[in-house]
Amino acid sequence: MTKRKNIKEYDRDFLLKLLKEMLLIRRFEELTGKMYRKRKIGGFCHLYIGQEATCVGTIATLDLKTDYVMTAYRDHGHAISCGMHPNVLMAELFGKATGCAGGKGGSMHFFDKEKHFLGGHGIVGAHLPLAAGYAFKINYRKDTGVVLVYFGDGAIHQGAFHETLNMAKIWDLPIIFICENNLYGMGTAHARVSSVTDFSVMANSYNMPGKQINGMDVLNVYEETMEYVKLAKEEKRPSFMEIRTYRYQGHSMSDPAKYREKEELEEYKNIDSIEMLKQEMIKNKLLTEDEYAAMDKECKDVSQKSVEFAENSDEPPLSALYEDVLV
Amino acid sequence: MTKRKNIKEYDRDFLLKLLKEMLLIRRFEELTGKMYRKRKIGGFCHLYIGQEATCVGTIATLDLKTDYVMTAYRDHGHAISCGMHPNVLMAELFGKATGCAGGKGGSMHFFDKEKHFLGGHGIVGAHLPLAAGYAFKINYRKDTGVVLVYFGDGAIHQGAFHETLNMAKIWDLPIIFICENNLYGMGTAHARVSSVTDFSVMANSYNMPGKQINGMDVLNVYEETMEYVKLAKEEKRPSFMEIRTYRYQGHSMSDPAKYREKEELEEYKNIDSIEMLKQEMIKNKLLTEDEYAAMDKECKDVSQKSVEFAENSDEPPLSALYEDVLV
Amino acid sequence: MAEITFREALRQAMDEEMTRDDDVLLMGEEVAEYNGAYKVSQGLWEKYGDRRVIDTPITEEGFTGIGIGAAMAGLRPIVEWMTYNFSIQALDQVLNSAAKMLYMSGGQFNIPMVFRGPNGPAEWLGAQHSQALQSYYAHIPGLKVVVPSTPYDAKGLLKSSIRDNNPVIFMEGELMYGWKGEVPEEEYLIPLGVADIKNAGSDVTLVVHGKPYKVTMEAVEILEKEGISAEVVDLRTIRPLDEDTIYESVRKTNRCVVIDESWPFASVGSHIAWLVSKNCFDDLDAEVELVSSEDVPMPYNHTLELHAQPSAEKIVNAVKKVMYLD
Amino acid sequence: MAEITFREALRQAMDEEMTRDDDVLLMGEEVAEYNGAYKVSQGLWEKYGDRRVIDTPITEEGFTGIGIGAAMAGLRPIVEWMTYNFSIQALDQVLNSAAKMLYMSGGQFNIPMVFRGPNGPAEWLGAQHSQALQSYYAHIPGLKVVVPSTPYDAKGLLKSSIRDNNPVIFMEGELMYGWKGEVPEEEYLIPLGVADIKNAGSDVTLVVHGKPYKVTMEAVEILEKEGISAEVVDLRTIRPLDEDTIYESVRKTNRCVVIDESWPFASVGSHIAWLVSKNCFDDLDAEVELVSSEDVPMPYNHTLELHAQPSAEKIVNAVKKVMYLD
Ligand SMILES: Cc1ncc(C[n+]2csc(CCOP(=O)(O)OP(=O)(O)O)c2C)c(N)n1
Ligand SMILES: Cc1ncc(C[n+]2csc(CCOP(=O)(O)OP(=O)(O)O)c2C)c(N)n1
Ligand SMILES: [Mg+2]
Ligand SMILES: [Mg+2]
Repeated sequence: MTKRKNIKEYDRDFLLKLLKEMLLIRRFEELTGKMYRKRKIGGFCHLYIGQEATCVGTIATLDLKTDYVMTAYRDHGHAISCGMHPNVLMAELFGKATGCAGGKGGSMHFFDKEKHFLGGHGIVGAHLPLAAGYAFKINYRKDTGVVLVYFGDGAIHQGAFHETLNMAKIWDLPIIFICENNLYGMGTAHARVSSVTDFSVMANSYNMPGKQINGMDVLNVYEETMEYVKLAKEEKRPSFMEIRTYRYQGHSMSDPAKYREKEELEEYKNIDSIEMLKQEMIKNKLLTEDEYAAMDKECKDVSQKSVEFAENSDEPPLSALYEDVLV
Repeated sequence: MTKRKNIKEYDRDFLLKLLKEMLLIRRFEELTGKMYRKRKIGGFCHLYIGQEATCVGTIATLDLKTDYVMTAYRDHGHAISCGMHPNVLMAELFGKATGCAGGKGGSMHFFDKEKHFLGGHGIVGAHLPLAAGYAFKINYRKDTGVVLVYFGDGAIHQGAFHETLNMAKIWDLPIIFICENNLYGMGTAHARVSSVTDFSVMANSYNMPGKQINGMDVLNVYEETMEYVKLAKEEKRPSFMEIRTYRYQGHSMSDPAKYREKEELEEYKNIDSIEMLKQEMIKNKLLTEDEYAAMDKECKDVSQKSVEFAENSDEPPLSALYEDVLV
Repeated sequence: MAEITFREALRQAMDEEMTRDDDVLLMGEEVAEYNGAYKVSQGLWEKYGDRRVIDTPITEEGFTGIGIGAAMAGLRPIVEWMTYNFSIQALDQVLNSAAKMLYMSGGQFNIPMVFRGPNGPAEWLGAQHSQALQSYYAHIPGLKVVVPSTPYDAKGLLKSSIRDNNPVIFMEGELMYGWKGEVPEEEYLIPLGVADIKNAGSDVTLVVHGKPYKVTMEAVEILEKEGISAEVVDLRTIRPLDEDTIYESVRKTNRCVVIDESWPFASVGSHIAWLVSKNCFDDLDAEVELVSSEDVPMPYNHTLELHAQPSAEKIVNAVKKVMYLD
Repeated sequence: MAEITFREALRQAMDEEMTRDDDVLLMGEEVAEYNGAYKVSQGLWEKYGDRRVIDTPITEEGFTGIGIGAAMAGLRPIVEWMTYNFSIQALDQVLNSAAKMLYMSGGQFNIPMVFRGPNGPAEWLGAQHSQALQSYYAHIPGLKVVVPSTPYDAKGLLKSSIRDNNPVIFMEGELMYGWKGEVPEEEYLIPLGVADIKNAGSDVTLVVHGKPYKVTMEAVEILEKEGISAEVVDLRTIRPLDEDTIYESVRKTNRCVVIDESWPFASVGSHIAWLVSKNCFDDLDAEVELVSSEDVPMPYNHTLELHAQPSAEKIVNAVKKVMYLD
């Protein structure tokens, strides 16, 4: 892993964008948790808090006019990073007709065709070939573009992962496979169910570049991803990244996360990606505490408004039950 | 790959056993092909001719009182190496009640519980976890023993392979995964559908020893396998071997094998495992041409008698259709 | 008799059988250290340790196949699927290996094991996590398929399933785990393949299995108030199917409604509805009605998802239809 | 009209649609350089090249998923499964991704593609390679399921399937590829969801789809000699099902036998038998009989395997039963 650029080499607006996006995700998710506890939201709801630098740093490398993003069920952060409005997300969580999937998808199935956010998928590992199908389309139509597909450490041993990497390589698909290793698949520490702990070695089996990177530093994530985005776009070379990160909450809203030590959580909170970027910007005079407070307030407001939007939206009509089965 | 021992270091009887076993498989298979063309045998029938050194050399390392063998649908050779009698195999091919599966299994599904031959499986890759289940049993019951499981180059990218290797490693299962790379999966040269051509690199993804070996020299196969058998039995370490070999016939009886060059076939016939061992033994005065001829005649006779046995056996009664669905 | 939950009944069944037979073991995602995603295996890992209660990676095809291989080798594994939604990843192993091994080996290798976990819709889970998949397993010769509806049945049937020498599919329900019911202290077994009359009645036969048992009993109450006496045949096992008990009831009531939370097409429910139509042809006073889930993927919105499933109201309406009261 | 094989009819359908629309492509094991395991794609790779006719590794889950993703992205892939036996490895992709994508995305992502290959028993293949799996696909809302029985139907239906904007399961038969039939030179399409009366008759309705069409027509001849006039309803599409055509026929004949080479339990066949029982309740003079495969895995022995499947004799017997002639 090469040392990343000095923060001063970055455009300040870009840094502010990253910071704000992470903060918006954090605040939106906090409110989501609150709404869940208020029973406004039901079912499986997987918060992304702690992992923000991953989706923000990777998706910042994209041009979503030509590029695509697909992920698993822990999808709120990626949706926001793709530019989806908190209103349609909160409405979806509330099961309302104004939600990004008309209230039919829920937390695990956010979608936005126009914004090139391809979901929100619930079967561990099963979305990896779907994402490769988009990369296949890019080549078939001679488009430019790259697909980023995300999955957890728990998905790394699923057959679908291995089958897809092989085909991505033999067909030169412009895709980056991004394992967000937050150390746990549900209650299972990854090392208990994996024969290797540096997943990036798996890229060798497919003659693909692979690397394990620190996912708590958004600029590091950005730079490391950019390298592979170029490979994909310029050389049609697929690649694999393991991003080390951490989720602060339980696996889903019903998980008290007793399987890990408090110290471990604290350790990660000490290198919280938002806090780290904030401090580095302040230190380098790229941000003031006041500016940060204003930004934070804005993120909270936007999130709060999304709740109001969701509350005031209608449920889908009963007839919707029978719609969208076939076109 | 280390150089194998000098042939003179081997016990002559052992060498004769290997030679005769390979020869028996060859003759049995030749006759099987003939019977197929006579329509005595139907369906998918995959001959093993050319690959004999693989099953003979690997299974020679085992003690089948404690060890087990499982393979895919190209299973005639492995069955013979496990000591199954040609009679019950030919009868099975003829669909007779005296067959090793009562005429219900056919070419792809030979089984012998007593001889620890665990089949004969038709879904590419799907038997790998089953074999691991036997290795699991060995540990669970604190038995000694090892499981050899075979599959083709076509199976190497199936999800089941990858899932199974990972669990074999995390649970310390005494099993050796043996990829018989005969260069083709049906009509597809392996390099056309695989991102790597040295499959043994895949072992790294599971923190397992792996190697690619020459499968046309039965003694080399024997020695290389023995090393891993020891690892499995003494250290409960699973491992992976890619054995390079070649099938002289088409994929199955209906395949004219037009997808490969005649020269390639000739090249392998020039290093035919039976011929090589025979010549090396003769050169080292461990065998005479006459002895070989007698051995060959015996193998032909045994094969011929298996046809008579099969011909003279009864079909299963109609009631058998409804038996063995449940116990 | 003690009132215990469905979850606890299942746990007791596994615990007792693991104590009784060292060959019984439990494997699946989160079954050990986490005590089960739905806490069904609570305490078992602590009691039996790593050897017999085993956490697996999220590789359904692989660990299911390892379970089947271990059963081939003579162990008696219980494979827990976190939910049946994920069992489809392992369906090939069940269909092509577990169910056929005995047959294609000419009777040599039986597969003494249980596959279990929650099946069917829960709440607010959306399309990929809310489906009732019994029709897929009931379709397969070579399996037994058990779907209990009460804690009492769950315990007795699971113990029998673990002792059975065939591959047994055992289907629970996330929303059922908290259901309570009386379960005796002393050991008991319930044989597979025997249905149970959960309510005696004379006007109509309701055939049900698994979770919709609850809405069926609600419907029975509503009907009772309207003077309609419904007999409830709870199948308990859908393969092998206790046809006699169904037909005996229908020959008495002359009317039948089948309830099944699967999708309707090519389902356990429509199959039974045909069996009754055929075998009670001369006894039926009306067509056999099926109350199934709607023929759509499951929506997330709660109002819609409730409408997608069988309800007491739908059952009452179907009964009225076959009684020509609508 | 030219007589061509079923295989050639399928090939023509794909060829014409690939010429018509650059977004149509074919992928699967051995479809390109080998011209297909059963030669259905003969010549297509030579004509359209690597970009549009693509050999895949033996990784059904993976390449099926890639096909579905490509369809999500707007292409129109045809995914060939070497046989449906292997499609179970990919069933999760069809059930949970292809069939549900439109619904769970609230109508945003449709999946315009075809899955095709041979389904059902061939000869001497044993348990793992001889199964008729239409019931699994017909069970799933969000799919269309097409099962042609003649070269003419195969071509017209495959062209419509390729143009359809939904995921379409298209089922052929290894033993059918050599069947011959008249197919016009000029282009034609057959709409999905419309059954076809393959033989007009008055005494009994035979409902069939796919390969057993042949033994059904043999049965019709035998019955004719005995003075029994059978009407044959060939479903062509089993999802959506053309119920009207079935019922219209049964309301005329008052008797019905359903033929389906699947296993019986929770099958397409038993579902249709129930639908007829229910919707023609007042018109039926006898119970609806089902001629299915026996409820056992497929044996290798040829005599046994023939007995395991529907036959003209079994159909004749079933007809005699519903006519009270047995
Ligand atoms: C095939 C399949 N098996 C099991 C599950 C249940 N499940 C949902 S999330 C999860 C853990 C996944 O962990 P990981 O991949 O590390 O992702 P994370 O939740 O940490 O983001 C499990 C077991 C599922 N959804 N799909
Ligand atoms: C899951 C699955 N897909 C496809 C097939 C059809 N099929 C049978 S053998 C074969 C080729 C396998 O090649 P390889 O693994 O190299 O073994 P070999 O035949 O060379 O011994 C294929 C595609 C199958 N049996 N199972
Ligand atoms: Mg994780
Ligand atoms: Mg091969």
